[in-house]
Amino acid sequence: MSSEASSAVGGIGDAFRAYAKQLDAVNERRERLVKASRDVTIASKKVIFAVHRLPADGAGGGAEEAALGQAEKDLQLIRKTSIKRVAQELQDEDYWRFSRAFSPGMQEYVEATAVLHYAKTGRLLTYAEANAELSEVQDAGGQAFRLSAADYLLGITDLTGEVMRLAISSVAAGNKGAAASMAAFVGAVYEGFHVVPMVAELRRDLAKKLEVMRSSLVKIETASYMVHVRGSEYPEQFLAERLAEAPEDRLDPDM
Amino acid sequence: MSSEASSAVGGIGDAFRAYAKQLDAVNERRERLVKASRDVTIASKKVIFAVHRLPADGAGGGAEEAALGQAEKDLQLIRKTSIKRVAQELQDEDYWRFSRAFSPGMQEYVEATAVLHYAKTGRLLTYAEANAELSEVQDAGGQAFRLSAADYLLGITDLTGEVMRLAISSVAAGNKGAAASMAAFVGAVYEGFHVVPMVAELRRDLAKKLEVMRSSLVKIETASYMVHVRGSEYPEQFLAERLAEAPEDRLDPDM
Amino acid sequence: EDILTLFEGFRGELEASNAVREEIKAVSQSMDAETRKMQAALMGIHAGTDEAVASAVAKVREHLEPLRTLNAQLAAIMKQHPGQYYRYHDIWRHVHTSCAFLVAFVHWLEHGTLLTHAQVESELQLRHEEFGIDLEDYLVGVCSVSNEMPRYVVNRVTAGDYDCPAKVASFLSDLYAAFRLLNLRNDFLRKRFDGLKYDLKRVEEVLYDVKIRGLQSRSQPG
Amino acid sequence: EDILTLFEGFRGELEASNAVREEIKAVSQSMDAETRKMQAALMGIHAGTDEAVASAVAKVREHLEPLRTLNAQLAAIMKQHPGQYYRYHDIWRHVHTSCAFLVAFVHWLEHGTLLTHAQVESELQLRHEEFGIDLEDYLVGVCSVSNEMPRYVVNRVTAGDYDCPAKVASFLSDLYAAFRLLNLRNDFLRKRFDGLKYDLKRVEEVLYDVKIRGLQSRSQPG
Amino acid sequence: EDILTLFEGFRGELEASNAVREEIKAVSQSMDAETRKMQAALMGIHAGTDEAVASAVAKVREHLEPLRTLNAQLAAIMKQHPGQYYRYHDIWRHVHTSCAFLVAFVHWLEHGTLLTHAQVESELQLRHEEFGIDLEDYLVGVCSVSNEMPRYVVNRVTAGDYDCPAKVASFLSDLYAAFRLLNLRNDFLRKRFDGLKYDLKRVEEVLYDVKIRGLQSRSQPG
Amino acid sequence: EDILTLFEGFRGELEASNAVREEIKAVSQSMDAETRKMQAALMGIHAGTDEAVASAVAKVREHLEPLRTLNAQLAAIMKQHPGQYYRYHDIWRHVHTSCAFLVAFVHWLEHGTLLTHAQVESELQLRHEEFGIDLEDYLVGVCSVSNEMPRYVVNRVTAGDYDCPAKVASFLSDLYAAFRLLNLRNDFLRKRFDGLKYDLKRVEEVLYDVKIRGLQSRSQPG
Amino acid sequence: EDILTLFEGFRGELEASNAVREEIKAVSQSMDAETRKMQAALMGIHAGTDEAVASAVAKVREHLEPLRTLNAQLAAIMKQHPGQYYRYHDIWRHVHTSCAFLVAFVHWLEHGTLLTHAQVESELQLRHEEFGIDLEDYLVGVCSVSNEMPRYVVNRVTAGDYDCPAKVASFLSDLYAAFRLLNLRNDFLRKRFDGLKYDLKRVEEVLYDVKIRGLQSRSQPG
Amino acid sequence: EDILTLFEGFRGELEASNAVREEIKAVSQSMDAETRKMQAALMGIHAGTDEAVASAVAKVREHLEPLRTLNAQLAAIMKQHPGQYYRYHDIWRHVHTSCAFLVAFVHWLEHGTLLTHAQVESELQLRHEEFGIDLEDYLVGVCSVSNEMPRYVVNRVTAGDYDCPAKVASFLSDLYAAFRLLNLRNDFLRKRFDGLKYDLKRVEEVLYDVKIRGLQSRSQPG
Ligand SMILES: [Mn+2]
Ligand SMILES: [Mn+2]
Repeated sequence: MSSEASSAVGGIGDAFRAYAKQLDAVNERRERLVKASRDVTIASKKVIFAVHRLPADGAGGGAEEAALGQAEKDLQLIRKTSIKRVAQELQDEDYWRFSRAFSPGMQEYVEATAVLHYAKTGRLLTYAEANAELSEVQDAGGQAFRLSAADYLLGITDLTGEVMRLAISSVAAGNKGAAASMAAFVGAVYEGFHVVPMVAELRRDLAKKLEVMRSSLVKIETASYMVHVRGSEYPEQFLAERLAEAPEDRLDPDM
Repeated sequence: MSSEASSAVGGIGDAFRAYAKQLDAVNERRERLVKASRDVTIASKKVIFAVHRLPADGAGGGAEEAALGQAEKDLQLIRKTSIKRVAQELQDEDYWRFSRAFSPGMQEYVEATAVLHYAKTGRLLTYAEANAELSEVQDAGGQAFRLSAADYLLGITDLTGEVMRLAISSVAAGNKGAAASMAAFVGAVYEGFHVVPMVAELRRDLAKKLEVMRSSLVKIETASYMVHVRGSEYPEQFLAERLAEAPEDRLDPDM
Repeated sequence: EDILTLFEGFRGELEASNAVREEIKAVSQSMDAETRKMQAALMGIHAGTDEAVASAVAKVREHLEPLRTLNAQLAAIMKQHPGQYYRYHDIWRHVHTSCAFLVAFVHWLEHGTLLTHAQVESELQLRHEEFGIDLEDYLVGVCSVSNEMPRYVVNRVTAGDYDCPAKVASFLSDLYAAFRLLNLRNDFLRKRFDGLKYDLKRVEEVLYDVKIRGLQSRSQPG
Repeated sequence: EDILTLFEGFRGELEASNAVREEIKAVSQSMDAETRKMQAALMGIHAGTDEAVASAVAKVREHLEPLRTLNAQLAAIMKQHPGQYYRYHDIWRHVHTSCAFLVAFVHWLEHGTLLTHAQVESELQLRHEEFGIDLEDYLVGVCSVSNEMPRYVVNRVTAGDYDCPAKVASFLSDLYAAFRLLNLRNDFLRKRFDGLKYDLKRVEEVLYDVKIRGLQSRSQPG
Repeated sequence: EDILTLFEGFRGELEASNAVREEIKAVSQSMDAETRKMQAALMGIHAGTDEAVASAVAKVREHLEPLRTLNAQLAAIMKQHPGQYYRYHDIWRHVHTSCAFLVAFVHWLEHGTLLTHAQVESELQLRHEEFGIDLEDYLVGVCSVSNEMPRYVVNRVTAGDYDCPAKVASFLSDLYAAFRLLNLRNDFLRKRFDGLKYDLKRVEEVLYDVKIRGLQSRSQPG
Repeated sequence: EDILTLFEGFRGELEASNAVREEIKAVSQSMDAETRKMQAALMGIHAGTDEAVASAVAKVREHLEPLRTLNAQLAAIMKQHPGQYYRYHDIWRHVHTSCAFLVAFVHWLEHGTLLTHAQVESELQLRHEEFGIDLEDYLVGVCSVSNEMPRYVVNRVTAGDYDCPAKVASFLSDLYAAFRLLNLRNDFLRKRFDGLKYDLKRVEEVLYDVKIRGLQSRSQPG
Repeated sequence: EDILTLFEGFRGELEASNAVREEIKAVSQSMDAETRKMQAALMGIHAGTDEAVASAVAKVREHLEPLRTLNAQLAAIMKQHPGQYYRYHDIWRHVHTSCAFLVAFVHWLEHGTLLTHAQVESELQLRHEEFGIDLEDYLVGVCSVSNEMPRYVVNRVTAGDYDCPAKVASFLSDLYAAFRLLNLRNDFLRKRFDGLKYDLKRVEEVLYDVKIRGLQSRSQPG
Repeated sequence: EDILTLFEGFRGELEASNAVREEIKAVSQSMDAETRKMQAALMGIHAGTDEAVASAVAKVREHLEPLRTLNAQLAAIMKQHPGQYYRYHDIWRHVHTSCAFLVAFVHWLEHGTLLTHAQVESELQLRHEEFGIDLEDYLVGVCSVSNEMPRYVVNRVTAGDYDCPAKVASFLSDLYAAFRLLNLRNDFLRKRFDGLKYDLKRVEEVLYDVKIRGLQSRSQPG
C-alpha cells in the first residue's frame, strides 16, 4: 500500500513540474518544426509536380517560361515562409537537436530546387548555390540558415529519380534527344556519390538510395538506347521527310 | 498475332479437357476432405471445451459423470460421421496424397480423445488405443482407418497445452492437488518426445511445438510449486480446522 | 479534356475523404489525452483505502463530461457521413476501448456489477443506432477491467479490506465463465481473454491467503 | 448468471457478424469465377482482327447478366446491414476492381471513350446510394485498362490496323494527364498509376514505328 | 517410465520411413544431376542456328537413357511401398517437372507439337499405374517450355529465322487457351500459368517487329 | 568530371565530422567499461544485508572519480565543436543514462531520496551550460533505478529487512505519480515509464506478503 | 571451351569441400541424436528428489562414452584439413554447445562447482591444440546451465528441498558477476548472457518465497 | 572468487580475438574505400566510347598498387594467426569479392577473356598458400562482372558500337554454361548465379535489336 499514490507526489513534485515544462518546450518546438518541415515538403512536392507538367517535348516557348518563373516564385515563397519558420526555431545547438524534425523538409526542398535548376540549365545545383539561395533566411540572431551536407546530398539522390521520370516522360512524348543527356547527367551524379565517403550521417539511408539511383540510371540509359536504336534504323534524311508529311504530328519535329 | 487465341485451342484441347477433369476430381475430393477435416476440428474443439467446463475442483460427482459420458458420445459421433467421411474418400495411395488436407482434423481429434482420456484416467492415450477406437471406421474397401504416427504425435503435443489449462483452472478454482500430478504427466510426455527421432515428417512443426510444451510444463510446475509453498506455510491440521469454519467456501475442502 | 473534368471530380472526392480522416484523427487525439488523464486518476485506487478509492472514482467522473463532448463531436462528424462508421473505425477503436474500460471499472467500483454494452454507451451519452461502440471494443475494455483486479485486490488487502478478494473472485469467476461462451475469432480479443484466467488465479490465491489466516475486515462486525 | 445471459447475447451478435462475412464471401467467390471467365473471353482481342475483337466483346457481354445478378445479391445482403459497407468492403474489393476493368474496357473497345464511375455502376445496375463501387476500386480498374493497351496495340498493328496506335496514344495521354490531377495517398493505387507512364511510352513507340514507315491501314482510303 | 517406453516404440516406424526417404533422395539427386546436364545441353539452342538446335536436341537425347534407368530405380523402390507414392512425392517432384520440361521441349523442337501427359510418361518408359508422373508436375513442366520460348524466338530471329515467331506465337496462344480450360486451384501451378501470358506477350512483340519490317526468312521462296 | 570535383569537395567536411565521431566514441567506450564495472559492483546490494549494501555503495563511489575525468574529456572535445552537442549525442546517450542510474541509485541507497537532474550533473562535476546530461537521459536513468527495485526488495526481505518494502513502495508510488506529471511524447522514455507500473506492482505484492504475515524487522523495537 | 576447362577445376574444388562438409554433418547429426538422448535423461532431475537427480546423472554419464567417440571422429576428420576448423565450425557449433552444457550441468549437480573450459574438453577427451571446443561455445553451454536452474529450483522446493534455492542463488550470482567481466561482442552470446540476469532474479524469488515462510528442509536440525 | 579468476582468463582470450578482429576490420575498411573509388572510376566505361573505356581502365589500374599493399597487410596479420583464415573470413569476404570483380572486369575490357582464380590472386600479388582469395569469393566477383554487362552493352550500342553485343553474348553464354557445371550449394553464390541467366537474356535482346535493324559498326567494312 502506498498511501499517497492517489494525489501527492512527495518532495519531488517541484522538480518534476520543472522537467515537465522543459520537456513540453522541447516537444512543442519539435512539433512546430515538424509542421514547418511538412509544409516545406508539401510545397516542394508541388514545385516538382509543376516541373513534370512542363511540356515534355522540350520545345520551350512562352508557356514554359511562365511555368518556370512561377516555380521559381513558389520556391522563393517556401524560403520566405516555411523555411524562415524553421530557421527561427533554431539557434546554435538547436540545429542538430532538431535536425531529424526538419531534415525531411529540407531534403525535399533541395530536391525541388535542384530539379528546377536542372530543368532550366541542365546542370547540377551545387551545395554552394543551394546555401546562397538560403542566405536571406536567418534565425533570431541574424545567422543565415545553412543546409547540412547530409540533407543536401540526400536531396540530390532523390533528384535523380525525378530526372528519370522527366526522361521517360520526354521519350513518351516523343522528345528523342533528352534521354541521352539525362543519362549522362545521372551517370555523373551516380559516379560522384561513389567518391563521397560513407560517413555515419549518410550511411543509414544512402545505400538504399544508391540502389534506387542505379535503377533510375539504367531506366534512362535503356530509354536512350531505344531511341538510338530505333532512330538509327533509317537515315536521318528519310526520317525528316517522312515526318514532315505529318505536320499535325505529336512527335517532336526537331528529331 | 495468334489467329486462334480467341476460341480454339488447337489439337491439344481434348487432352486438356481430360486434364481438367482429372484436376477437378482431385480438387473436389481435396475440398471434401478439407471440409470433413474442418468438421472434425470444430467438433473436437467442442469436446475439449466441454472437458474444460468440467468442475475444476476435482470433486467428481454425477454432473461430472454425465458430462464425461456426453463427451464420449460426441467423440463417437465424430468417428461415425466426419471421420467416416474422411475414410471413405481415401484408399491406398490416396491416404498420403491428401494427408495434408485431413491431418489438421485428425490431430485435433487425437487431442480431444487424449484430453478426455486423461480427464477420466489420468493416463496417456496410446497410439494403439487411438487406432483401436478407429477400427470401426472403414474405407470403401473395408480397410480400417489408421492414424499416421505423425498425426498422433502432433495431436499429443497439443494435449499438453490443454493439460496446462486444466492445471491452471484447477488451481484457480482452489483444487490444490491437481497441479503436481499434471506436472509429472506433462514432464513425462516432454521427456518422451526427446526420444522420438526428429524425422522429416515431424521436423517442420515439432521444434516449435516442443518449445510451447516446455513453457506449458514450466507453467504447471510453477503452479504446483506455489500450491506447495503456500500449503506448507501452516501445519495441515491447522488448515483443516481453519477451512472447516467456512463451509460455504469455494475452496477445495480436501486440501 | 473530358477525362480531365471527370478526374477533377475524383480529386474532390478523394480529398474530401482525406479531410474527414484528418478531422476524426484530431478528435481522437483529444480523446486519447482525456482518457490518459482519467487512467492516471483511476490509479489512485491502488492506495487501497476506501477514501482513496472514492476520491479516485470522483476524479474520473469529473473527466466524464469532456469525454462525452468529444464523443458527441465524433458522432456529429460521422452523422455527416452516414454508413461510413467502419470506413474510419480503426482511428477511434483504441480510445473507445479505453472509454469502455473506464466507465465499466468505475461502475464496478461503485456497484460491483458489470456495466452492459448498452449501459456503457448510455453512460457516454451515445445512441447506438447513430454512433455507438463496437461490440468487440467493449469486450476488450471489459478484459482490461479484469487485468486491473489482481493489483487492486492485493492493495485492498494490504490496506486491511479482507472482504474484497471474495467479492472480486466471484465477479471474475462469473466473467470468465461468460467469456467462455463466446466463439472468439478475433485474434486480438482472444489473446486478451486468455489473460483473464491468470487474473482469476491470482485473486483466488489472495483469497486463499486471507481465508487460511482467518483474517476479517476490521470494519466488519463478525 | 446475470453476466452469462448478457454474454449469450454477445455470442449471438458475434456469430451473426461471422455469418454475414461467410455469406458475402460465398457470393464474392462466385463473382470471382465469373470475372475470370470474362477476362479469359476478353483476351480474344489479342488475335488482333476486327472480328476477333467484336467476338470477344460479345462474349464478355454475355457474362454481364450473371455478374449483375451476383452484384444484386451482394446489394441485397448489404441492404440488411445498413451502414456496414466498409465493415466488409475488403471481401469484395478485388472483384469490384475486376468488374470496373471489364465494363470499362469493353466500353472503350466499343466507343473509344472512358466509362465514368457512375456509368460503371449503372452498367452493373448498381445504385450508388444503396450499394456502389468504391471510387478507388473504380480507379484501379481503370489502371488495368491502361495496362492491357500496349499488348492490344502491338497485336492490332501486327494484324494490319495502323490507326489503332494513334487512337490509343491519345486516350492514354489524356488518362495519364487526368491521373496526375489526383493527390494519391493510397499506396496501392499510386503504384498502379506509376505503371501508366510505361504503357503510354510503349504505345508511343509503336506509333513512332508506324509513322516512320508511313504505314496506313489497309482498309483506309488515304 | 511407462510413457518413455511408449515413445521409444515410435523409433522403429519413424526411422524406417526416414530410411526410405534417404534412399529416394539418393536416386533423386542423381536424376537432378542428369537433368542439369540435359538442361545445359539444351541451352545450346540459343545459338539460334538450325545446326545448333539439331545438335542440342541430339545431346539431350543421349542422356535420355540414363534418366529412364534412374526413373526405373525410383519405380522399383516405390513398388516396395505400395500406396505411398504421395508420401514421398515432394522429393522427386522437382526432377519430374524437369523431366517433363525436357522431353516436351525436345519434342516440340522436333515436331512443333505438344507432348501429352501420357506421351511424356511413355517417353520415359514409365507405366502410370505403377509409377507415373503427377499431372500437375507435367503441367508445370509445360509451363517451363513456354518460359523458354521468348528467349528462343529472340535468338532464332537474330540468327535469321523470321518464320519462328509466328509459329511460336500460334503454339503459345493455343497453349494459353488450353490452360484456361483448367480450373486451377493449385497456387504454385496458377502462378506458373500467370507467367504464360508474359511469354506470349513477348513473342507477340517479336512477331510485331518482324511483321512491321516485312522480314522474311532467307530460306523461304517468298 | 565537373560533378565529380563537386562531390570530392564533400570529402573534407564529411571526414572531419567522422573524425570527431571516432574521438568521442573512444572516450564513450572507456566510460562504458567504467560504468559496467560500477554496475557489477552495485549488484552486490542483492546479497541483501546492510553490510553488503554499504560495501557495494562504497565500491561504486570509488569509480566515480575516473568517470568524472572521462566526462571532462568529453566536455573538452565538445567545447571545440560548439553547438554540436546534439549532433553527436547518440554516441554518449547510453553511457549518460548509466551515469544517471548509478549516481541516483547510490544516492537513494544512502539517503532514500531522489537525486535531481541538476544534482546528478553536479555529482559528475558537469556544468550544464557547457556539457550537461540531457534531461531525457536523466529520466531514463531514473526509470532504471525503479526497474532494479523489485529485485532489491525481494532480496532485502529475504535477508530479513521487513521495513524495506513499505519504504520502496512509497518511493516508487511518488515517483510514478511524478512521472505522470510529464507529458511524455518520446516513445522510448514512455516505454520505460510503462515499466514503472510493473515495478510498483511487484513491490506492492512484497509489501502485501510482509503485511499479511505480520512480519517485522528484527532490529525494530515493535 | 577454355572457360569450361577452368570451371571443371572449380567443380572439383567445390565438390571436395562439399564432401568434407557432408562427412562432418553426418558425424554432427549422430552427436545431435546422442545429446538429445542425454538431454532427455537429464530431464529426470525435475522430479526433484535426490534419488531422481542421482539416477538422471548416472544415465547421462552412460552416454558420455559414445559422445567421446564421435568427437574423436570429428577430430580425425579435421586433422586431415588443418587450418580449416573455422571453415566448418558452424556445423558442429550447436552440438559442442550441447556437449558443454551437459558435462557442465552434470558436474554441477555432482559437485556444485563450475567445470572449466579445459575440464570440459578433457571430460570429452579432446586435446585443445588439435580439436577443441571454441571458447564462445563453452560459454553458451554455461548459459544453458543457468537457464535450466529456475526450473530445477522450483521443482526441488516442490519436492521439499528448501536449501537448494540459496545454493543455486549463490552459484548464479557468482556466475553472473563473472560474466559481467567479459566484454561480449558476439551478439548471440550477449543475448544468452542477458538471460542470466532473469534466471538469477527468478531463483532469488524462489529463495524469497521459502524464506518469508520460514521453510526449512526436513533433514535439517534447525 | 574462483569463478571470477576463471573468467578473467576468458576475458583475456576474448579480448585478444576482438583485437585481431578490429585490426583486420581497419584494413578491410581501407580496402573498401579503395574499391569504392575504383568502382567509381570504372563507371566511366558507361559513357560507351572506346576512349572512355580506355581511360576508365587506366584509372582503375592506378589504384591497384594501394590495393595490393592493403592485401599484403591483411596477409601479414593472418600470418600471425595461422589456421584462422576462416575464423575472420567474413570480415574481408566482401572486399575480396570486389577485388575479384575489379581485376576480372578490367582484364575482360582489355583482353576479352576471363581472368582465372590464380591470375586474380597473382594480379593482387597474393600467394594462395599463405593468404589467398576464397574460391567462392572469386566466383561471386565473376558474377558481378556478368551483372555489369547488360548496362555496358546498352551503352556501347548507344555510342555506336554494334559489334559489342555479339562479343558479350558469346562471353556470357560460355560463362553461363561453365557455371552450370558447378554443383552450387552455397545459397548466396547460387542466387548470384541465377542472375547470370537474366544478364545473358538481356544481352541477347540487345543483340536481337541490333540484328533485326541490320545495324553495323561504322568502322566495319560491311
Ligand atoms: Mn521525389
Ligand atoms: Mn488445443
